[in-house]
Amino acid sequence: MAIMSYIEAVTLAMREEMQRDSQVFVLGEDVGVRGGVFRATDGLYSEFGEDRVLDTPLTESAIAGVAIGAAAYGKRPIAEMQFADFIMPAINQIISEAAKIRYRSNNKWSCPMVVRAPYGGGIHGALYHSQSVEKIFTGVPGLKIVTPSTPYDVKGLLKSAIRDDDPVLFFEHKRCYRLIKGEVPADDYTIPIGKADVKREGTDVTVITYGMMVHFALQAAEQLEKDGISVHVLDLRTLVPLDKEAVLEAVAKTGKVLVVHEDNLTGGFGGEVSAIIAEEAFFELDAPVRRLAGPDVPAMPYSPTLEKEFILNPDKIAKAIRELAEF
Amino acid sequence: MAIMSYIEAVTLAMREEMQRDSQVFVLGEDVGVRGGVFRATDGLYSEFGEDRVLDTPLTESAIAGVAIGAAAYGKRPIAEMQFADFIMPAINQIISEAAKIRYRSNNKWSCPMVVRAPYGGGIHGALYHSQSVEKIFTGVPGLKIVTPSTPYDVKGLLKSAIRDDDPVLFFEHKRCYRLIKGEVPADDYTIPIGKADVKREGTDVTVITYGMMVHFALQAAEQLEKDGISVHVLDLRTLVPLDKEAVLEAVAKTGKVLVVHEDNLTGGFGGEVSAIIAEEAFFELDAPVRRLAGPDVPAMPYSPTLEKEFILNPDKIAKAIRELAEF
Amino acid sequence: MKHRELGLTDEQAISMYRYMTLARRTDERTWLLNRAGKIPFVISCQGHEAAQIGAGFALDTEKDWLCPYYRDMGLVMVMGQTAQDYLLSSFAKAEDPNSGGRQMPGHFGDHRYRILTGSSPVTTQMVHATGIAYAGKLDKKDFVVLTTCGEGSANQGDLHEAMNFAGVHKLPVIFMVQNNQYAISVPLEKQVAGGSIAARGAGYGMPGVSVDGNDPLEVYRAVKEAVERGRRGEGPTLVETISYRLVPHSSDDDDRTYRSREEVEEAKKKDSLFQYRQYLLDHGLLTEESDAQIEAEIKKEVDAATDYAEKAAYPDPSETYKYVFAE
Amino acid sequence: MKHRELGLTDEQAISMYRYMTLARRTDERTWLLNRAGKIPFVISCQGHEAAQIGAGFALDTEKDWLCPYYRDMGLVMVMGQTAQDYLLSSFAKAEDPNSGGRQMPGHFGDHRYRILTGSSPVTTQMVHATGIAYAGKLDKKDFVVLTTCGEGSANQGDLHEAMNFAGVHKLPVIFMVQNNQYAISVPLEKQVAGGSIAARGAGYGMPGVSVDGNDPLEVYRAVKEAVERGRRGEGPTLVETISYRLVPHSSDDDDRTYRSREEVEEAKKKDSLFQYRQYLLDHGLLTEESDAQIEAEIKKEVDAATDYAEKAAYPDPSETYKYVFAE
Ligand SMILES: Cc1ncc(C[n+]2csc(CCOP(=O)(O)OP(=O)(O)O)c2C)c(N)n1
Ligand SMILES: Cc1ncc(C[n+]2csc(CCOP(=O)(O)OP(=O)(O)O)c2C)c(N)n1
Ligand SMILES: [Mg+2]
Ligand SMILES: [Mg+2]
Repeated sequence: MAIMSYIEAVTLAMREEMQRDSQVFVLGEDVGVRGGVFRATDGLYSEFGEDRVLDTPLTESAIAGVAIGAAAYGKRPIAEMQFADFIMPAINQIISEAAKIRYRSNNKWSCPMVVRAPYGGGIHGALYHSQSVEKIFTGVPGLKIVTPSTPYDVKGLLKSAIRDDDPVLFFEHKRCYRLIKGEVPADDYTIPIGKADVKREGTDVTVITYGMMVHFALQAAEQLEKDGISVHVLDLRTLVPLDKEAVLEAVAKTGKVLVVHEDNLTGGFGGEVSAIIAEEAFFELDAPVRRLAGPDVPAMPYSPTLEKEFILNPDKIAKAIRELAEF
Repeated sequence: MAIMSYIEAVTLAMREEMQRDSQVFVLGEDVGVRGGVFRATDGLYSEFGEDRVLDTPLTESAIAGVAIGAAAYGKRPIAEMQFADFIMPAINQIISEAAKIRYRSNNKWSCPMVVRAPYGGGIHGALYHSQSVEKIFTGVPGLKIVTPSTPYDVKGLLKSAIRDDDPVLFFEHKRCYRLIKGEVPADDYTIPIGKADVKREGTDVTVITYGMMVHFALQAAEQLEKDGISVHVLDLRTLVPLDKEAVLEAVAKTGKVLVVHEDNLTGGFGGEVSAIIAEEAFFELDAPVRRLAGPDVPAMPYSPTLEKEFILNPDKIAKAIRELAEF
Repeated sequence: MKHRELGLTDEQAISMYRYMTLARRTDERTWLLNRAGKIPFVISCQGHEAAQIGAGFALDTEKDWLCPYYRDMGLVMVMGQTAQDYLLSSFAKAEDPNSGGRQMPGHFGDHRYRILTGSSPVTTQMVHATGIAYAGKLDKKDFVVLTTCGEGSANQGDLHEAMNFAGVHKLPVIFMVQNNQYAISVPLEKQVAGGSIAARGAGYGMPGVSVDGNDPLEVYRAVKEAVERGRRGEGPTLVETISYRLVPHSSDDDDRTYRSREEVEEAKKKDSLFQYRQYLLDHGLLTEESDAQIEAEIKKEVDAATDYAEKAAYPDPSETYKYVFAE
Repeated sequence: MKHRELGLTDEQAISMYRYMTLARRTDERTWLLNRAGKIPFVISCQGHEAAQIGAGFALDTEKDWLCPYYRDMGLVMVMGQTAQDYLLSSFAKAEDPNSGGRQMPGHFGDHRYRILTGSSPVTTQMVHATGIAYAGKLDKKDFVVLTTCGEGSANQGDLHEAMNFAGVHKLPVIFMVQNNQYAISVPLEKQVAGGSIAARGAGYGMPGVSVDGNDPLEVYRAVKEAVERGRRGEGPTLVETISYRLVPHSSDDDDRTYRSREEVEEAKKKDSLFQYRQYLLDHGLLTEESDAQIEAEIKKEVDAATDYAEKAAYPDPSETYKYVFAE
């Protein structure tokens, strides 16, 4: 099995799917000759040509809208938003159109497209190259939302997303891109959308999270092991549809739950997870469900002092776990 | 005191504020000669002229963006989105710009604007004239979000919104417009943004809700009173900033909580409320916090059979309260 | 004779008239039904028949695609839909081929005839049309895509992004803007800077053509040329048809608040049905008798359609939950 | 002499050169600092100096407004900002006047000089400019608003909505598009249908002017005319300046992947600094000596600015939480 980076797994999944299915094509800003500003589409232009690896004008609404039209026609477009922050001009197309095409046509039309977007901070990207935007979409029925944390999950989930018959938003944590490496099988495996994954077994406190925070939680768990605190880490992997069963199981494991995300606290997806636990696993709980998340300020600032203050890290997570353990 | 409809209170608040402060102006589609498709700006055009009651081109991003520019300059624009569903093309301007202007400029600039938008269903508006869109914005720090339920609250809160130094999204439930009438004092009162209101005192079950659902909850409470179930109804009025104190107080009143909204269940604002309760009032609870909301389908369909199935009503709410009471 | 010069047979010329009349009579019927309280909402094609039928006849209805807007009853009929389809939709019945009663009338979509499903937020479909055309280019097909909107909607950013995209890739899209002088209450001069939509074509390196929207033959000519350009791989065309909305914006509108009766009466003198009927009479293609027979046939058709649609079943409430995703 | 024909004094002509040189040298310094690992990010004005300084000189810096984009270092300097301001921002220090270190360099905003705070999502500022101009119209002021973006960004829907809005209301906005042939890696021909941004003016009933962006005097002429039109109440103007981005898109970019070194070398021959210097030498306004003195002064200024900025304090972490709303 090859060891590769998170972003290499993104590229590999696209390459394999493009080889497998001629209906798949990629479009976005700088995805062609340049291979993407993060190099996620590196090599695809030379392999598949400019028509299937399409450099679009700088117009996100048109990127999404063209993908929607092509998907309704029968193609399987993968649209790249250069940064998740720049998905905003495309929201009307994504929420009003992609999400509702099947429902509004009574199943006569569909929109099998993937929107890929690098999100998250910690790379000195400042307010507009660091945002977590998943919460804007998690309440929109008709969209599937995937947020993988490892190269293995990236490959398996991106393939599922491309083959899915409905629109999938595929959020890639940009700090994971080169930092997170792992084994990725060469074979054509997929991971079902909607299945969470236990990334670490534990008995004292359950952490439920996704994306880069999975790694921070695992690092926190390592730290705490020395102090005899056993941490269970559930990686949601898919936010919508949520793997409720896995969530409830993870809660039952320890009775103490910390929900973590990098996104702001208020209105973040953690509230949904926490509400579900509060409603459906109330009697399993040995302590109130706690949430740990980014502060309620607009976005991550540029200055290193401020960025550091904003962003979660293993220490902050360990501290919250410890408090819960001691509850 | 005059009895007036919800929409008359909207108009009155704007009229009084425009008389009081020459910086206030209104812009939007059909707000001028026509007085708005719902007639919310009725009479303002003739009183204040076409420059202050501005019929804009059919371009929501420009409506929001022009308001932002004017607000940054020092005006107090009130932008109308004809239907909340059509706020989508303006989201980049609202989330990337309005919400972040003060923060990103380190307090050197600000954006004192109001965006008014009629939302909600039950008027045969089908998928795109019935949506509740508040959840898209409740997680965006920098925006205040107001969702009044009565003419009295409308007047007081809209005045506060107009005088607020930051962007306020003012969501008016369109079914309330002519259906809900109430007393509105003639004097220049305001209601602080961020204060919830107990609309009914009770001891068995607490309902926390906002907008049209307040009225349904009150009707349900009436029904249940006959059966000896005493219902406490808290009207949030403002979603952001949330009146956490009032929420926790209302929880403590009964120990059993039903959070209700018309918006879809998953990712709706109810999750945030429920998560806060689960975290901060865990030991006050005699039963799991329950949420009752619209189903997780894209939006309210047109056909009367489907619309009825989708939308909440007093009976559905009464049923949920009864279940909680019997818990 | 003009139609022959354009390559249209006498039969086609009469068929155009028949479609125009069918659209008008179906439309009139929906107003009657609305005023009788039988259907909740009407949005009308009156004043647009010539533009729509003229454009429709320029298409190859066996292979070309249509991304229409809500007034396009005439166009979808040329593509294959019937008065019965329209009335099923007006009555919001389960058999409505567009949406199974989920959407308001005018929200067309029919896989049988390559009419893409549409929504309410205006102008999104212009981008989808571009995506369909791009997919066709990938597949080396020679179909064209016709997409339409009103002159108010034409100011939305989406149309510009679509025109730019289609222009860059020389896609066979015909952007047809039906300029009827008003966007609800907002007149052309407050809506369209410069007053001409056609003038915008040049900015995207495409022809921008303005035609008399009351003359089906002139519209046919312009769209036919655009179709041929498209098929030859020469790229998109912008066509603006100039006519007048003869009725209120919708059954919810009262146009007396923003335009004079004289103005409306003046416009009615140019009614395309009246003018084109005269053309056919003048050239002996129609007689008072044959016209009466057409009207009688159409009346029968519309009566039968009304009857069928009125009696048809509403969707079962359980349908509410279907088709959020593929099932 | 051209500058005198345009009404510029010799002093002004030399001052323009000084600003162009100051911008270039400050910019060069940031690259050095970046390569030395001292600042995380550079976005450059190299190749845009003539366009920016020419335009800036056409403004009344005591009353006109600016809504700039990230390359506009030259423009904000004409408005009043200094090399020190720029470097404070590059170092993300608390004293950065644009954002207190919250935003990346190039995200200008300075209340002192009526430079509106900007963001990263491109082209939103063109709409704000329109709003500011509308506010000025309400207040019967005679200022104009200059707003800028790149040719790639010019395709965003927002610019079109802004131009239409400004056109309808004859607002004194100058939409200046700095066409530097590339949007990151995407060249003009894959970006701008028709190849000319200026050609889009006619579609909004406004002049669309294309000028040599390497000639500050030609840009001055065009913008001056636009300013005068604006002040006379004749409405907006679209100005396209044609030049070339002489360096990579940003410090994160590698332009060798998408354009040849020959092409870049060719463009450098037309470098405005070089050409305009020659103009001044030819007309005896500059000598090798006076030029050396200007360079020496500027070096001192940039050295001092670097020094000051490097030593300045970062914002205190507690600043993270400030100014989400008015305090
Ligand atoms: C994005 C959006 N904003 C507002 C509306 C509400 N609306 C529906 S039709 C309409 C006017 C459209 O005018 P025009 O484009 O000229 O088309 P016409 O109805 O005249 O054919 C408006 C404002 C909408 N459907 N979508
Ligand atoms: C809405 C949005 N999408 C994408 C980006 C990322 N981005 C930043 S600059 C840029 C290219 C801009 O090109 P152009 O407008 O030609 O300006 P230039 O940099 O050449 O001056 C891109 C794609 C962005 N900032 N905003
Ligand atoms: Mg119109
Ligand atoms: Mg450029």
